[in-house]
Amino acid sequence: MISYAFDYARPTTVEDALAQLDDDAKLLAGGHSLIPALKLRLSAPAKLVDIARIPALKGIRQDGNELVIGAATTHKEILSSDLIKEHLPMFAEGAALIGDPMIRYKGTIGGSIAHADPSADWPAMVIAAEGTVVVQSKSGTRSIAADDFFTGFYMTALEEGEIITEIRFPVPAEGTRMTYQKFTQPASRFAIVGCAAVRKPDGSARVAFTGVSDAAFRDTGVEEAVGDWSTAAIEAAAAKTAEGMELNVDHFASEAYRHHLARVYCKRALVAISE
Amino acid sequence: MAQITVKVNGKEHTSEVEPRLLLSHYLRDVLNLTGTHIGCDTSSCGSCTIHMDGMAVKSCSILAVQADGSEVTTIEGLATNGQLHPVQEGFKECHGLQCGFCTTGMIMSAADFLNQNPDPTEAEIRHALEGNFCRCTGYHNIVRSVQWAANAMSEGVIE
Amino acid sequence: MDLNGSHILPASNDRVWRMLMDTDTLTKIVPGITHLEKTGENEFKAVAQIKMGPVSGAFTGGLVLEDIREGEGYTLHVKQNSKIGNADATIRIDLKPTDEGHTELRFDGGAKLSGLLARTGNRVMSGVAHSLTKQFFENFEEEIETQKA
Amino acid sequence: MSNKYIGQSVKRIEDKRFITGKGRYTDDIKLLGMTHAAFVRSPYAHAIVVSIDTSAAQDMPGVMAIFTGDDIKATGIVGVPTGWQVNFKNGDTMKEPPHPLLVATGSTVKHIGDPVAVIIAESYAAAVDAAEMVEVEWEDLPAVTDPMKATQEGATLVHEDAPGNLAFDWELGNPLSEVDQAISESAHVTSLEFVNQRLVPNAIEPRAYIGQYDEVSDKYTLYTSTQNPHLIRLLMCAFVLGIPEHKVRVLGPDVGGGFGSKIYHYTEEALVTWASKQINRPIKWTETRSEAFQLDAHGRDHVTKAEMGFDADGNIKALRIKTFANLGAYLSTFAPAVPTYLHGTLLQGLYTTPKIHIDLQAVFTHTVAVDAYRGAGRPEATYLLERLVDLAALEMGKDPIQLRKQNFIPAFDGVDQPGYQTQVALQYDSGNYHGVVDKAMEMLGYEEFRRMQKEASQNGKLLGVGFSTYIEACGIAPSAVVGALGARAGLYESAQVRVQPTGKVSVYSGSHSHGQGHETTFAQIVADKFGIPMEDVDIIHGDSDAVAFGMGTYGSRSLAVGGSAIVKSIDKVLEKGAKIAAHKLECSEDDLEFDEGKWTVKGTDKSISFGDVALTAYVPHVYPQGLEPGLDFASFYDPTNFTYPFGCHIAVVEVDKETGKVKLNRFIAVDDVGNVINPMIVDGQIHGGLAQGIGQALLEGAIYDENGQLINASYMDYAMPRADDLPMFELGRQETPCPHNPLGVKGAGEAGCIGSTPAVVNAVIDALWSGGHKVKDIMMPLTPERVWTAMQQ
Repeated sequence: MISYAFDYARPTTVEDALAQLDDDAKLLAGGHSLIPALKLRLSAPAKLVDIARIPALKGIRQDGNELVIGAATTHKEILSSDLIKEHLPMFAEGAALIGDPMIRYKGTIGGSIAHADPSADWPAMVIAAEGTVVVQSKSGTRSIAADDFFTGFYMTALEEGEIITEIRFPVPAEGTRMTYQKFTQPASRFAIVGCAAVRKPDGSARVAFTGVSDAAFRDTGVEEAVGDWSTAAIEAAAAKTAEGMELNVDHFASEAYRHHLARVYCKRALVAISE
Repeated sequence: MAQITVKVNGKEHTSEVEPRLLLSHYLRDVLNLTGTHIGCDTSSCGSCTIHMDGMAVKSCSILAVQADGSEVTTIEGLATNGQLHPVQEGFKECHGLQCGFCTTGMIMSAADFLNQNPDPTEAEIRHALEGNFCRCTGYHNIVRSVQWAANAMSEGVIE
Repeated sequence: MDLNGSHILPASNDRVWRMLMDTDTLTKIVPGITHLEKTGENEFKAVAQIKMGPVSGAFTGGLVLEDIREGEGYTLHVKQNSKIGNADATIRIDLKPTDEGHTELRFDGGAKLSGLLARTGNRVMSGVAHSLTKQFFENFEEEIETQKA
Repeated sequence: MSNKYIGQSVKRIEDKRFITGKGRYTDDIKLLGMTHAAFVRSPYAHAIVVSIDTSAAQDMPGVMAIFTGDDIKATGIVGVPTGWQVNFKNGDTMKEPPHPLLVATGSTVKHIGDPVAVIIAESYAAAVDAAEMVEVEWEDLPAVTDPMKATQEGATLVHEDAPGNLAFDWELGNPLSEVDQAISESAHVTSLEFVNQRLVPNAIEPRAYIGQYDEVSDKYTLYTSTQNPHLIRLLMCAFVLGIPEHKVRVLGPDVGGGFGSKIYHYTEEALVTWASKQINRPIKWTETRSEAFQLDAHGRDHVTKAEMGFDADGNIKALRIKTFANLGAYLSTFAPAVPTYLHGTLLQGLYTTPKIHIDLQAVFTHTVAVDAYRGAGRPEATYLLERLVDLAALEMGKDPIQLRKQNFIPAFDGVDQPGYQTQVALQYDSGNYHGVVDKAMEMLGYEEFRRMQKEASQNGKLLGVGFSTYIEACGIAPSAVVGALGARAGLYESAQVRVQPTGKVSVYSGSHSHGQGHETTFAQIVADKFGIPMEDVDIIHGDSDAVAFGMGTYGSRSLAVGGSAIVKSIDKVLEKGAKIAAHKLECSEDDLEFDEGKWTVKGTDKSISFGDVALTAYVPHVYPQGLEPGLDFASFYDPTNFTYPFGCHIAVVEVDKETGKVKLNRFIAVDDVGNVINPMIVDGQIHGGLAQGIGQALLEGAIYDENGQLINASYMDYAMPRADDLPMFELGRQETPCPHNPLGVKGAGEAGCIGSTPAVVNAVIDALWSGGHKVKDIMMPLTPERVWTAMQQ
C-alpha cells in the first residue's frame, strides 16, 4: 500500500508550521492514524507538515496551578511521567491502554484529540480532567474547554489553520481520585466503551465517555446522580449513562449492548474511586 | 524528492526519497534490509518493528523522511560483534518461531521491552507483545523465549 | 446500511416542500454537495466533496427524484462514485405538518456501499451517515432562517 | 541406526536465518529489470463489467503494460482449475464454472476483489497510481452471500449454468431411512442448528509472486509463496497456460505461514508468469493485507442441522446431519473435497454410532472461495459431534466425560487388532481413546474443578469447563483411494537421498516447509538412520528443478508421507551400501550389521564407516562387479491408508457476568499423534493450532453484508488472538504408533485447531449452565455481546 504523492515539511517552530499550513496541508504528529489512512488512499493531502519534533510542542510541566502537556507529547512520555503519576494518575493508567507499545512511542495526545476518533481514549480523559485545549493560528492563540472541543464524528472545534499547542489541566486538589476504565475492541484495541471518572474531595464528580456515541462527551446526568457515592447512588448514577443519546453501532456491539456496557463501565469507574 | 540521512545499524546512509516512501519500504527496497517484514496496512501486525532512536516503532507507519537524522536498528543490526542478542538466542532456544515472518518484528519488540522491564512477569510479557501478531506459535513459546532472554540477561550469561 | 429517522423543521409543510424541490437550496443543505446540475426532469448531476476524519474524497454521480407526491414527499435516489468506493442510496422522504405549524420530515431507506467505503467497516460508515444526517438538518434549519430573513 | 536425534527436541536448523533477518521470502527477492504489478479489482460482489477504459492509465509515468480480461480471453486462457471432482447424488458431474484470470467485459465479477485488469509498471507506486486511473463502468447486480438463501427458489445465480447455485449435492453413510428410523426410536434426541462461521486464514506473510521469462532458454521461473511448488507447476502448466512443464521452474522460497491458504493455485500466479513473457521482464506482485482478506481462500462456512439419538442408557444410536457448505464464487483447488471427504468421513468421531447419514449441499455464493483452512472439514465434523455430545450430557443430566467414554471405540493397535471400520468409509489405523481422556482429566483435576465451580457459582461467578475429543484423518493418502473419491492428482510424496562422495547427505523432498521445521525434523531422521551428525545432512525443498516431484505440505502430511518417502530412499542407500561394504570387508551382506554409522562384520571388530562406503561408491576401484557407481536414490511413497491422530482437549473459562466477556483460564491438550521425532516441534505445532481453534471460538469471523461486501477486511476489524488473549497451554502426550508407515507417525499440524474450538464453546456453555442459564448454543465467535445476550434469555 502506498499513498498518493505529497510534499513534506518539517518546521522547527510553531510559527513555521503555521506558515506551512495551507489549504491542502495536513498536520503530521505521531502519524499512526494518518499514515494508515493515507496508505489506504482514504485522503489525499498535498502536503504533510510534520510537527512531531517541534520542541515547543513537547513536554509535561507544572505551571502554577496547572499541569501543561505539550500537544506533541507521546502516550509513552505521559504514562512514564512522574508529574502525571502524581497528579493525574488516570492518564498514566489510560495511556497504557492505548494501542500497543510501538503506537504509544509515536502517538501523541494532541494528534489523538485533533483526530477525534469517536473511540479514542484521550478525549474522555481530557474532558474528565477539565482540560483546556490551547490552539494557535496566524491570528493568535485561543483556548477551548475540552467540554466544547469534541463536536461530532471526527469533528472538533478546531478551525482551519489552527494547531493545538498544549492542553492544560487544573492540578487536582489533594484527595482527588480518578480512573479510566476501558472495554477494548479486540481487533483495533480502541475503546468499545471507555469511561473516565474523577471524584473531587468535595464529593462532586466529573464523568466522560468515549466509544459510546459519535464524539466523546461529558455526562452530567451521571455526575449529578452520584450524590453521596453510596452503592445505591452509584447504581442509580450508572443507570443514567448516556440517557437519551444516539449510540454507536458496529459488529462488536449493538446499540443496546453498548448502552449496557457503558453503564457497567460507568459503575466500575465510580466504584473504583468511591472511597 | 527529499534528501535524508539516516544511520542504520551504525552506518550512515544519505538517499533521495519521495516523501510518501514508508520507512519499511526504504529499509527493504533502498537499503536491501529485507529482515523487516510487512504484514498489514493498518499499523496492526508489528512485523515491521524496528528500533528508531532507541524506541521500538512500526516502520510501516513512519515515512522515511520522518527518519531523517535518526538512528535506526533493524533485525540485521541487533547482534553485536557476531554475538546474537539474548532475545534472538531465546527464540532459538525456546522454539519461539515457526515460519519466521513475524519473528523479526517480535524480537525487536521484545528486545525493547526487556530494556524497559528486565524482570517481567508472564502477564507483563503478554501485554508487551500486544502489538505483534503471530499466527504460528500460539505465543506460548514466544513468551518462554522472552523469559529465557530475561533470565540470560539478568544472569549475565550473555552480554 | 440503514438510513432512517425524523426531524421537525421550523417551517410550514409548504415551505419545506418548496425548498426540497429547489436545486439551489438542495445544493446548500445537502452536506458536501458542491455542484448540482439539472440534467433532466427531476434528474441531476451531483458533485460532492466529503471530508470527515480519515476519509476525504470527491464524489460524482447522479441524483434522481422519483415517486413525487406533491407536498408530501418523494423518493430520493442517489448514486455517487469515488476512488474510495461507490454509494447507492434510496431514501423515501415523507413530510407531515405538525400541530405547531412545523413540519416533520421522516426519511427511511438504505445505502449500498462498495469498495473501501464498505471495507473500512460499518463503525466508521454508520458514524459518517449519522453525522451527514445531522449536518443536513442543521443546514436545513439554517437555510430556513436565512430564507426567512 | 542410532538414537541420537529421533525423539529429541533438537533446536531448529532454520532458525538462525530467521532470527537474524536473513530469511528469504518471495517479496524479499529482487531480480534485474523487475517490474511490479497492481490490479484493478471489483468493488462489487456481483456486477457486469460494461466497459474498461485504460487510456488514462496507459499515459501514467512508468507504465509498461496493461492487460484486461479481454486480452486474456483473446489468448484462449480459460482460468484456474479445481483439483477435485465430486459428483451429484444422481451421478451428474459437479458444476465447475471457469475461474478467469481477469474478468472480461460483458462478463460478471462474482466477489469483491475479482480482478478486471492488471497494470505492470517500473515501480510499485507507479503501478498503484496507474491502476487508479483505469475507468471501469459497472452494472451493479444483487448478490447472494448466505448458502441457505442461495439455494432458495428465485435466488440470484452466481453462475448461470449452476441452477439453485448448487455446485453439487452429496451424501454419505447408512441409508437415510435407517438413520431416520434409529432417530425416531431414540429415547433422547439432541439437536442443534448452528453456523460454523467463515474464517480468514491470515498467514502473516501476504501472498507474493514473481514471474520471470528467459528468452534464451524459452523458460519461465515462478517464485511463489506456496505450500506446494510442484502442484502449482502442474496445474498452471497443464490446465491454465498450456506451457510444457520442463519449461517452467517453480521456486517456493521461505514461506511465511499458510494454514491452507497457500495450497491453491491462484490466478495471479498464472498471470505474472504469462505476462512476464509478454513484456519480457520479471514481474512481482505482492498482495496487500486488504487484498489478502478479499482474495485468499477462506475456511469453514457451514450451516448445519444436526441430530444425535441416544438410547435410555446414553448410548449413541444415530447421527443425522444436513449441511449447507458455502464454497464461494469459484471452486478453489481442493474446495470440493473439504465438506465431503474431509468432513463427512469424520462423522464417526471416536464413537461407535451405528447409524450415520450426512446430506450436503455445496453452494455457490458471491463471496471469495472457501477451501481447506487448518483442519479442513475435520474441525467442522469435530465441532458438530462434540457440541452434540456435550449438550446431550447437559440435557440428560449425565457427566460429559462418562457419556463420551461409554460410547468410545475400544482401544486397538492396528497390528494384532484390526483397524476400525467406520460407517462413513474410513478405516481407522490405531487408537486408544480412553487413554488420552484419562490423562487429560488427571491434568485438569476434575473433581477439584467441579468443587471450585460450585464455590464460584455461590460467589456469583461463572466458571466453566469444556471437553472435546477428536479424531482426524491425516497424511493424505493412498492415491488409489483419493482418486476414487475424486482427486485429480495422486497424493504420494517423493524424496531423493543423495550421499555425496564425502559421506555428507543431500536430501531432496517434495514436502515444502512454511514453518513446520522440515529442515530439522527430516535431518534428524536421516542422521540417525545413517549414524552421522545432523550437520552432515542438508534438506533441499521448494525448487521444482532440484526436486523430482512433490505434493507439498498440508493435511498434516509432511512427516507421515514425505518423511516415509525419505525413509524409503534411506533404505535403498543402506541396501546398496551393504553390498559395497560386504565387498570391501570381504564377507557376505548377511554377515553385516549396520549401526552407529558403520557396517560391522557380526561378532568381529572389522568394520567400514558410512563415509568410506560413500567414497567407494564414487571412486569404485575396489567394487562389486555389476554394481553401478554412486549412492543416490529416489523414492515415491504412496501410503496405504490415512493416519488418524486423536486427542482430548479441555478448556477452563470464566465468564464475566456483567459483560459476557470470556476469559480463557486454562487449556489442556493431550494429543496422540503417533511416534514423535521432535517433541519441541510437535508441541509448537499443537500450540499454534490451539490458538487458531480458540480464535475461531472466541474472536474470528468474516462478515459479508447482504450486498457481498466484506465489512471486516482489516486487522482493525477482524479480531485474532494476541499474546494477552491466551494462557500458557498445558500439553500432554500419548504415543500410539501408526501401524502402516515406517516412522509410526501420524501428523500434528492440525490437531490443535481441530480439538480446541468445541472445548472452548462447551466451556462457556457449561459456565452459563452453572449460573442457571440453560443455553443450548451461542453462535461463534462467542463475542461478549453474544454471551451476554444468551444470559439475558
